[in-house]
Amino acid sequence: MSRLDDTWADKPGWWGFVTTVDHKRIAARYIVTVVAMLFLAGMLALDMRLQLSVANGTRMGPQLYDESFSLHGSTMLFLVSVPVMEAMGIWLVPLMLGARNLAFPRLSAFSYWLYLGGVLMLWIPHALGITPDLGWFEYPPLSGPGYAPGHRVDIWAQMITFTEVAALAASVNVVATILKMRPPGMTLARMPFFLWAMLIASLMTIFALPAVMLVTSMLIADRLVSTQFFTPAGGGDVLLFQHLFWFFGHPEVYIIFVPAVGFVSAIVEAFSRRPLFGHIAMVLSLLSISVLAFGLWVHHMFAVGLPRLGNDFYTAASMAIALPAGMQIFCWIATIWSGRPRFATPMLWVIGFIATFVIGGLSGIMVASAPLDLQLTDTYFVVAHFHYVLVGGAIFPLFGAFCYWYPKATGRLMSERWGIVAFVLIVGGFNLGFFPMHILGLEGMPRRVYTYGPEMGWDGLNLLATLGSAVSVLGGLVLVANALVSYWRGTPAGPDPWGGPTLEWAAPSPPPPYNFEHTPVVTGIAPLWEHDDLPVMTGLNDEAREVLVTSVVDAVPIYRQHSSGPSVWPLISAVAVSAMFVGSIFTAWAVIWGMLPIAIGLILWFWPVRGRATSGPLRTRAR
Amino acid sequence: MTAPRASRRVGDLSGLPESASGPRHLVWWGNIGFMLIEGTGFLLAAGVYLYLARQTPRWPPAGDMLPGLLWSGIFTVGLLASDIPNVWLLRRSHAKDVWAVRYGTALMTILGIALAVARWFELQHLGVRWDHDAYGSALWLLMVLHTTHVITDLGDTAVLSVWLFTHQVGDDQFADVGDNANYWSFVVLAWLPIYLLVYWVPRWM
Amino acid sequence: MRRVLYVMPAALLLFLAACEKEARVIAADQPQTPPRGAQDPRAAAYENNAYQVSQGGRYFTWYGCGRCHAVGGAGDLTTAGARSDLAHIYATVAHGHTSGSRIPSEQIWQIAAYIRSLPHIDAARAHRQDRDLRGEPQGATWSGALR
Amino acid sequence: MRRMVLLACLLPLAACAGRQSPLAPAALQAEWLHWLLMLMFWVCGIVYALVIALLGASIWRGRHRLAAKPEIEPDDRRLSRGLGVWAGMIVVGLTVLILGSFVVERQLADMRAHEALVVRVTGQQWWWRVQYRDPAGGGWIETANELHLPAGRTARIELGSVDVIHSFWVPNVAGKMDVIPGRANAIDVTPHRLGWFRGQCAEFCGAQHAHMAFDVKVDTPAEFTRWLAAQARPAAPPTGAALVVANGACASCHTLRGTAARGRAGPDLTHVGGRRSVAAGTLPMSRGALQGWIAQPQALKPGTLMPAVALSGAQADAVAAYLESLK
Repeated sequence: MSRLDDTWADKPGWWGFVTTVDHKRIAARYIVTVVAMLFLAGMLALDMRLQLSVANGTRMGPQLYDESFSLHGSTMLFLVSVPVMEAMGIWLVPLMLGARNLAFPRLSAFSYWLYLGGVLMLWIPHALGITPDLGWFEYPPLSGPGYAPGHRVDIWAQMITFTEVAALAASVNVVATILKMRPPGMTLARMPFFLWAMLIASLMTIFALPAVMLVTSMLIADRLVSTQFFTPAGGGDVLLFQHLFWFFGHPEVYIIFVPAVGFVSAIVEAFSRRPLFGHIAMVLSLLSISVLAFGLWVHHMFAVGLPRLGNDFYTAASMAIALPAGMQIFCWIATIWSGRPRFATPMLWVIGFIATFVIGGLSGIMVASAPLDLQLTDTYFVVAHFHYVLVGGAIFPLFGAFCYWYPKATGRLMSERWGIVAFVLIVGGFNLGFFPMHILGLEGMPRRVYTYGPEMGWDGLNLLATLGSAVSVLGGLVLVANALVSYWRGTPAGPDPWGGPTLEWAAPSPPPPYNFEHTPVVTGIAPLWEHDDLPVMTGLNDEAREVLVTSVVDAVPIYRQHSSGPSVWPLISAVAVSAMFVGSIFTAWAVIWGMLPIAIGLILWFWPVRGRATSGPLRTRAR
Repeated sequence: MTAPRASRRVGDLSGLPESASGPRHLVWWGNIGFMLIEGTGFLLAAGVYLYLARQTPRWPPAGDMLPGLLWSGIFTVGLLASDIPNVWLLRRSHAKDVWAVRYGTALMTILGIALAVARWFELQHLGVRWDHDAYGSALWLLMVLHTTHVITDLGDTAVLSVWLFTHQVGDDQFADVGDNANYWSFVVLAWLPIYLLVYWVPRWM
Repeated sequence: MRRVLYVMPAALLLFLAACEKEARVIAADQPQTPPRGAQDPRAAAYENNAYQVSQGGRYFTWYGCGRCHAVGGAGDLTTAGARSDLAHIYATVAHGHTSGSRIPSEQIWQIAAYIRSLPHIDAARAHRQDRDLRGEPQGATWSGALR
Repeated sequence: MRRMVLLACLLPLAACAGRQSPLAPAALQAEWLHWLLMLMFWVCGIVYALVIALLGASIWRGRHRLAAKPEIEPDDRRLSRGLGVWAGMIVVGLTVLILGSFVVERQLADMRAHEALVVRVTGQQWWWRVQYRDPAGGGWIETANELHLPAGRTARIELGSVDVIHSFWVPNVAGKMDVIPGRANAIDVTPHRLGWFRGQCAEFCGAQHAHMAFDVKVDTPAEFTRWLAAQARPAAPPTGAALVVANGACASCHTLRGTAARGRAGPDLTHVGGRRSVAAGTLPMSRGALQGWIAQPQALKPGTLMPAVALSGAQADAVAAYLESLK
């Protein structure tokens, strides 16, 4: 036992902090950073709401308002929503698999450092007054060299490259871990639904994110080395940017939503005290969503004047997503219906999620209609729609997941009473604040306007929206305060406070650096409900970091894989990559010279530590 | 449930090997993951090229020279030929042949350098600059993307070769050589559609 | 973490240098008077600011300056920015052209800053920017949007 | 559910407000879209009510069934049948909505009259150039930030952009259409209800995206013909202190037909006094608004490309009075 501790523990102090490859520590710092970003983005949102709550508001001028919504959108999508889902995967996947770490431990450390690079890339310039000000999409030619002087656009574009490389690294890691490191007996058919969700979201990430990296690189090339991709006068096309951006942008929504589906399913299952109803139907609907999601991007471009036939196809395809999504809603409700539900805070979040997200889903059907979208797109109706989908559909489940797994991560329970207060404030405030925006949109209020005249009659509902948002932000503060206080004062939770069905509840709370003393063996879909005692296999090395690798379909043990230990090279490589990205804003040569330190960092990272050669021309010769 | 859960031993893993080769190895899957990412990038870049070609009445636009066939031909033939020793190296890595992986990676490094030189001349004969028009930009996008892959795999092979000559080779390193060989095959395969796009599509259109 | 902290000041310095260049002056307090000689402190605020330079570029085409002062043409201004200071260029625009007297002071500041920036912009970049702005009005003879 | 009822109550209320609202259609296109919106609203509203009812029932049912011991193999046969029924309902609902959407798409496409009135609208940062074919001559009659359309006749609005992407949107008349540099888009509208409406740019286009609006007037055909003939006439020549409009700073960007002012960068001012608003919907038209706009454009519309022009008090008065007189 203590030998395992010695093998897996990080060095104490700051050196341990920078070198750790413990997936739990990495996920924790991801989540702390995300919470900070969420707070900042929320403050920006509140600031914008204050500006809009009265007609001809004077709190902000156009420049500040444009910076605020650009920063809010970019932060929420690239620095909060996607990373937090990756973070939950990094934290939870090995625990739910009964594994000791992720497949590529150093890659997850690298992923976090690069993500942090993206955070600094956006927010340090903001502190210096160099804020991207063209929205979270930055369409050319507005973002091209002719209309966006200076480096604001470049900063935005490179921030995306940072976060996308980080997300891709995390996704490859999660996919390899889920496919190759499942415990003995956990065949694909017995895989918990959350892992399916994480697997599918990660695969979607792998196919979707290259598009945005490509398109932002093309934009930077247009600005830096004068390529002509997006200038009509040079044979380029401004819509090319939109096609590529939305080829990523639409799946992006599902990359955020699919893990949330996993959270909801895990919570519903645990608190209804029965396995998820329709497990196979749920997996199939996720798979169909993930495939459909790549065929829908044009529905973000109905107003650009593409051929009608194409619009008809994309209308039908977009609406078709309502079928799998609707079936999932039914499966959750049916699980609660036929279960023995207990309504603790995580379950309340699920109820809040269903009540809120379904509104977003239904307004999504409205905007999926090509002709009707021409009235709704780029208005506050769409603002309401995607906040219902992203906040109601992803952030609410995330908060539920946070309450559900908090005792596992910290060993303490959060206060139920304050949990309910936060729930009521956030869900109530959100609906109060965002529902009126549907009506504002139907009254003709366009998006991204920094002010409006009193003659438009939009001020009453805008004031209501501001009040609701403020209540919601207050609830968010209560949630975070509850988490902070409970960290020190909460009731000790024990390993399994909720009586959960999946393997993470068999580990101590908080889990030790090696997670599980022995490798669990799985015999069904809800392993902890099937036996009171946990069947395990012994034999993984206690004195060296080892993980078990099993076969992809049947999870039959194949071999014991050496797992990389702590290393500073992921950090140094990330710093080198950051230097290259930052430099590339100023000169194209940075890309070439910047490769050198990156190469050195990567070589040392992957340098296998073994004895010197005793054969061959370069063998060490005995003295 | 606050008490730690009791466990029951049903088997032992200590008899398992410490490595495997091919798809049974963990790293193979990471490698595939990155190939998928980069493959998607290639596909999208090819999409960009075709999209821009469709937007323009003439491709290449009037006045632009067609890319030269000589050096690209040399590069293409050389690249295809380099996959023969590469596949041999992959097989020898599965057989855990120390001599073969050492000299094989050295050979692949030399071939890689030769190909990089050919690529350098190829880039001189593309006939258009990236900042001339959208055709030039799309062309260079594909070329830069592929060249980056050639160079990174060359660097990887060279470092691997140096390591193999100077260290005792373990099972995981044979797997690394296998993954590196797979990656080179990926670089070779990715080039064929790009070659058609860059050199033949403008001639046929 | 400490290493990251070392990196941050370096990044900060890098950006601080860029700060002045990035400021967006969108306000009503703009100069209504010509520069007071070569030492006018306002000159730097225009010359070193990417937004002002870019606005100058737009007005340069709007007023049709490009017809005589096209790159490579007889009136090529590429080196003019290196030869003269902003005050001198301002005076040339305002008094050396018949239509110059009509251009409001603020815009001449911007146009002069743009001309000052020309020596630092390579030809490909100038060409690329020009293509982005191709559809915009170019003097009184401009016939419409780029379609 | 309560929110849905609330919305249902608010919808008719909103309908009387809208000078810029899809809920108060004034053209055939907008009528069809409004019909589709209502179809969607009711189908989606019923579905939402159903989901909430099911959720509420399952919570109600479960409130006293709490048990610590989980059920590992529950009997799900009835629920599975329920899932099948549910999926069937979704398919039926989607079919209705997709068909509704297709029908409206076809209706919009079929509404192209053979002889449409062609209007050219060009977006630029941050105002709209509007051009009509001169029925007498064949040249173009130009105005800005105000679109007049005859009732009962289909107009084809050809959209172009000189700089960045904008979006042309008059919700009472039709859905939006993006205005994209390098692309020729067009939108057909067949207005039938007389009155003033408002349009606004709907695609973020830079600092003053918020102040890129325009007024739309649906006239009777006779009124429209009279208006167009009036627009075709040149401006009354300026006199006295107002001469600066034709000879001074204004003329380098603005055109006043019939005078020496021939600039092309800013809006045509030939009949500016007859328009409803100043600076693309920023202020209602009045002499004071014109005066303020000329003196302090950056204060009223920060970032606008209209410069502050140094004019004496008397000049400014004369210019504003002159411009206001240009009906």
